[in-house]
Amino acid sequence: MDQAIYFDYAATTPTKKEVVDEMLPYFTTNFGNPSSVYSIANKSREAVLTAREQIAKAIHAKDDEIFFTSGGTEADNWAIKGVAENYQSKGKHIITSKIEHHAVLHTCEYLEKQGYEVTYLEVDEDGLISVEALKNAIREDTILITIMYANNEIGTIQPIKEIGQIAKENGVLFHTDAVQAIGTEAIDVKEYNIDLLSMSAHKLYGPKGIGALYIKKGTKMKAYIHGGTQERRRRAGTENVPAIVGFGKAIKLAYNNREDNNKKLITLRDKLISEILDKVPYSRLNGHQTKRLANNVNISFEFIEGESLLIMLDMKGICASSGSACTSGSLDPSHVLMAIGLPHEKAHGSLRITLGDRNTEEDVDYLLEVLPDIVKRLRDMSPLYEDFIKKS
Amino acid sequence: MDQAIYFDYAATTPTKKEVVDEMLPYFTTNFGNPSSVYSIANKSREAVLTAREQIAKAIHAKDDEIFFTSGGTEADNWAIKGVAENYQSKGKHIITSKIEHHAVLHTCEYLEKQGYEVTYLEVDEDGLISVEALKNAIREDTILITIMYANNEIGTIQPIKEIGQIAKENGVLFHTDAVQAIGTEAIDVKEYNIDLLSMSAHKLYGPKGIGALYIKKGTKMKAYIHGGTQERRRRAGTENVPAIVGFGKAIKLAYNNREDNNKKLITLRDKLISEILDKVPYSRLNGHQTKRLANNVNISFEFIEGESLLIMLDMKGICASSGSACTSGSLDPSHVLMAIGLPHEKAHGSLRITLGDRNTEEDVDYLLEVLPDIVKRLRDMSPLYEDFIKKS
Amino acid sequence: MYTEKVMDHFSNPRNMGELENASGVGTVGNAKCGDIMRIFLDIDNNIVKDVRFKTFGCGAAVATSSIATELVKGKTVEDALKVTNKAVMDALDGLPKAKVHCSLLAEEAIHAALWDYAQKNNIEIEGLEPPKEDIHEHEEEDDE
Ligand SMILES: Cc1ncc(COP(=O)(O)O)c(C=O)c1O
Ligand SMILES: Cc1ncc(COP(=O)(O)O)c(C=O)c1O
Ligand code: FES
Ligand code: FES
Repeated sequence: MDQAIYFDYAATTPTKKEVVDEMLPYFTTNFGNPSSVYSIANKSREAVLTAREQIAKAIHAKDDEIFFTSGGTEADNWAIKGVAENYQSKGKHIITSKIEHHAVLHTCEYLEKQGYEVTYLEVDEDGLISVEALKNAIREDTILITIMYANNEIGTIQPIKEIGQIAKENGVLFHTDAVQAIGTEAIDVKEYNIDLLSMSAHKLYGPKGIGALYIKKGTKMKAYIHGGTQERRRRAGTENVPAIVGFGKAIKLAYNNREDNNKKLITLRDKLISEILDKVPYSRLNGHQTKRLANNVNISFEFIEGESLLIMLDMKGICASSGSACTSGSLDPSHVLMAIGLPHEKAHGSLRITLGDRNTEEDVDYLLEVLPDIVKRLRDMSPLYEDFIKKS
Repeated sequence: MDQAIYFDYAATTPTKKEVVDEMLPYFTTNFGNPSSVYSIANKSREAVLTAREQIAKAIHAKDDEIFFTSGGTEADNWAIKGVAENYQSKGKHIITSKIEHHAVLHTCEYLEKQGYEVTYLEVDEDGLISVEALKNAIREDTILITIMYANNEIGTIQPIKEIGQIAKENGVLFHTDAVQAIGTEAIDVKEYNIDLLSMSAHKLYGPKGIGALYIKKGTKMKAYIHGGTQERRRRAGTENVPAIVGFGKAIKLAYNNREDNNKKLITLRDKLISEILDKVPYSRLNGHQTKRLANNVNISFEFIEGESLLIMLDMKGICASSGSACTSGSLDPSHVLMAIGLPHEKAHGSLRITLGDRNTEEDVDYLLEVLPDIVKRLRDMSPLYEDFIKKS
Repeated sequence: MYTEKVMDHFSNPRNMGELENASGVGTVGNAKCGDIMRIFLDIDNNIVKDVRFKTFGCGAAVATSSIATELVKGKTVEDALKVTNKAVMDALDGLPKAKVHCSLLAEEAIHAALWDYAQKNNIEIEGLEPPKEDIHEHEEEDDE
């Protein structure tokens, strides 16, 4: 990617070279359909088995609890619509939070139109749900709690273990969208009482277009995409063998080096946070200080707008992201920043920096060098800032 | 794939080297998320646009009528469930055929459980539906005709233009599963009045895990997979950029060389058909003689069972497929072979050979050399053949 | 998919063919799901002296027939009766889950041939039941 410094690993990651190399033979040489009888298809079949094992191991699941999907979005759709459909005789109430990814939120909204009831839990100013509020929200007809593991914008990590405990005690299924957590967090689906968990490979240096849903043994879940008998009749469609192989390899690499990687990320993250807050007035950190993904920095700068900030950073060769409405493709700024209580203007002026394997301390220093000037330039342009200065 | 001769191109194709080469930069270099603001994501965005154009051009559609999916199965699910959901106020009746792919049939069966009514049209002994029967099946409340372009087992090509005409005259939407036809057949969605058309890249030397649904402008179709705003809000999930690029390249290559490729395939196909029928007694061709995919050979051998045949061929280094129950993973032999009127035992003894770019005349000669002996050996082992010989 | 043993018995089936004037012949299976197995037994002095098979079925069906003939050859009628589908599978180092039913066919075919022998000779073999009509179904994997 030219000379640009990539700081948007939460949007997507480059596929690691070792991962691509592992995938390549499955495009042109071992390309057989795993469902075929002849022996050359054994290689595809075995490759899928190996990847399934690698993924299961990473989250302490059993191999036959892993079902491949086309990504995190499909996994979320399947988990939620699947429980809704297969447990509707028990009830039609679902609990989620206000800061879920759209793959969860829009699926819940879709279900509301189908006659389901959804409770959207509030979060506090750090982005944490309240376990008390969760307990109170559970009803006789609650069939599912779906709360994300860690938030993609502000990096806040939810009290997953407590949520799993509450779900279990109340006989309610627990789904978690772990798309952002997987690869950096230590996840144990058994210990945490997770019934369903969504993953996506392209967030952990694997390929795009492949994900998985963990489905705890014994959960009633029928296919969401109907057709052939693949994935033990639960997900039809010719298996995406190269991508599955890449997913397996990527997750293995991630968990083999998790602690070292995280140490490095956290150092860079904390340096960025403290120095930005220090160097730029009227800025604040979004998300929890410690219950936070190792690679996430999210800071709001008052009086400026995110898209303009991103373009100026881009002109300096820096790739980042924002919760501004102008970048969101929708009318409103980030629903996550609104939910943690930011007023519109502050939500607009947010900057998300998500770190990854290619980032160095020099990258961070460079960002720290150019950012304060850019913010200043935009503030000088801002009528809001003018008003503020005049008032004070 | 070692030295094996691959004759199962209808199951999946190897990804062409040129296609893989085109994909590679999008894994590690131009890996940006197309939804991002910064300029390095332009490359991903533009690559997706180009592929969309290439695909649209191949079927004479407009760019904004192409929506990427994770494969042919998802496209079929979306097309059928989408029409069902979005047109239910008009009616709940769907017409399909008995020889559709399971991605269509099982989706229709699912909808039957949801209160829809489905008419499964019979086919004649060549696998063709009757347009008269189709006309008669249309009712006031019919919302969709879904008939496959060409069959994956017996290669029969349906009278798509007539079906489109009938659908149009009756104000009913027409979906066609063109997964097997695309790449070898000349398809014009406008001329044929097709409203929805499913495609899958891995059947035309593109990668697995990517497909598309053509949705004619003006068709009411909401998202089936909910989440982000990708694919103009109709298909959520981070775009699978490398696979999309590969799909575009593959379809372009296929249509640039379609006529030459087909000529070669048809020569090999017709040689195989005539010589097998000639050399092996008690054998018959399945599917239509001329309204047939350029690369499809499907022959039944009485008194023998398909899986054993496939294993023996495999031991000779030949990869092929069968409609036998023992290979189908389900209770019955191929529903397609049953629908064209084969009795169970004959359906069991079917062999499908599907040709592709790596096949040569020598491959065909080799198959013709080993096949008759293998059939003979299996017949010597067969109690059914014993009974037949004793009776006659 | 298959073990080496299965492939060996598939590619070099033992005792394939017919026996003229067999003491007992048993045919089991159901053309509907693809499998028909026929076993010919030559029994002399209560000992299986010779055995042949013919099979219409998958690789596993052929291999199980082949190994079953080896397992019963030379055994007494009583011991031949004890050749179960599990013994057949073990002798083949296992079968894929979806193919377990094919090994049942071998057990049933032997029983049917023994039954035929018993009928022809008007004797009763302890523990032998008359062959069932449809001996098995392909079990579908349940999705919990
Ligand atoms: C928390 C979260 N959930 C779901 C998704 C969707 O994943 P995918 O784009 O692989 O469908 C994403 C990323 O886009 C995410 O960050
Ligand atoms: C006619 C037909 N429709 C649909 C499909 C499903 O496509 P995919 O495996 O890409 O999901 C296939 C191939 O498996 C097919 O041959
Ligand atoms: S100001 Fe232009 S999109 Fe917000
Ligand atoms: S004989 Fe049909 S599966 Fe074994």
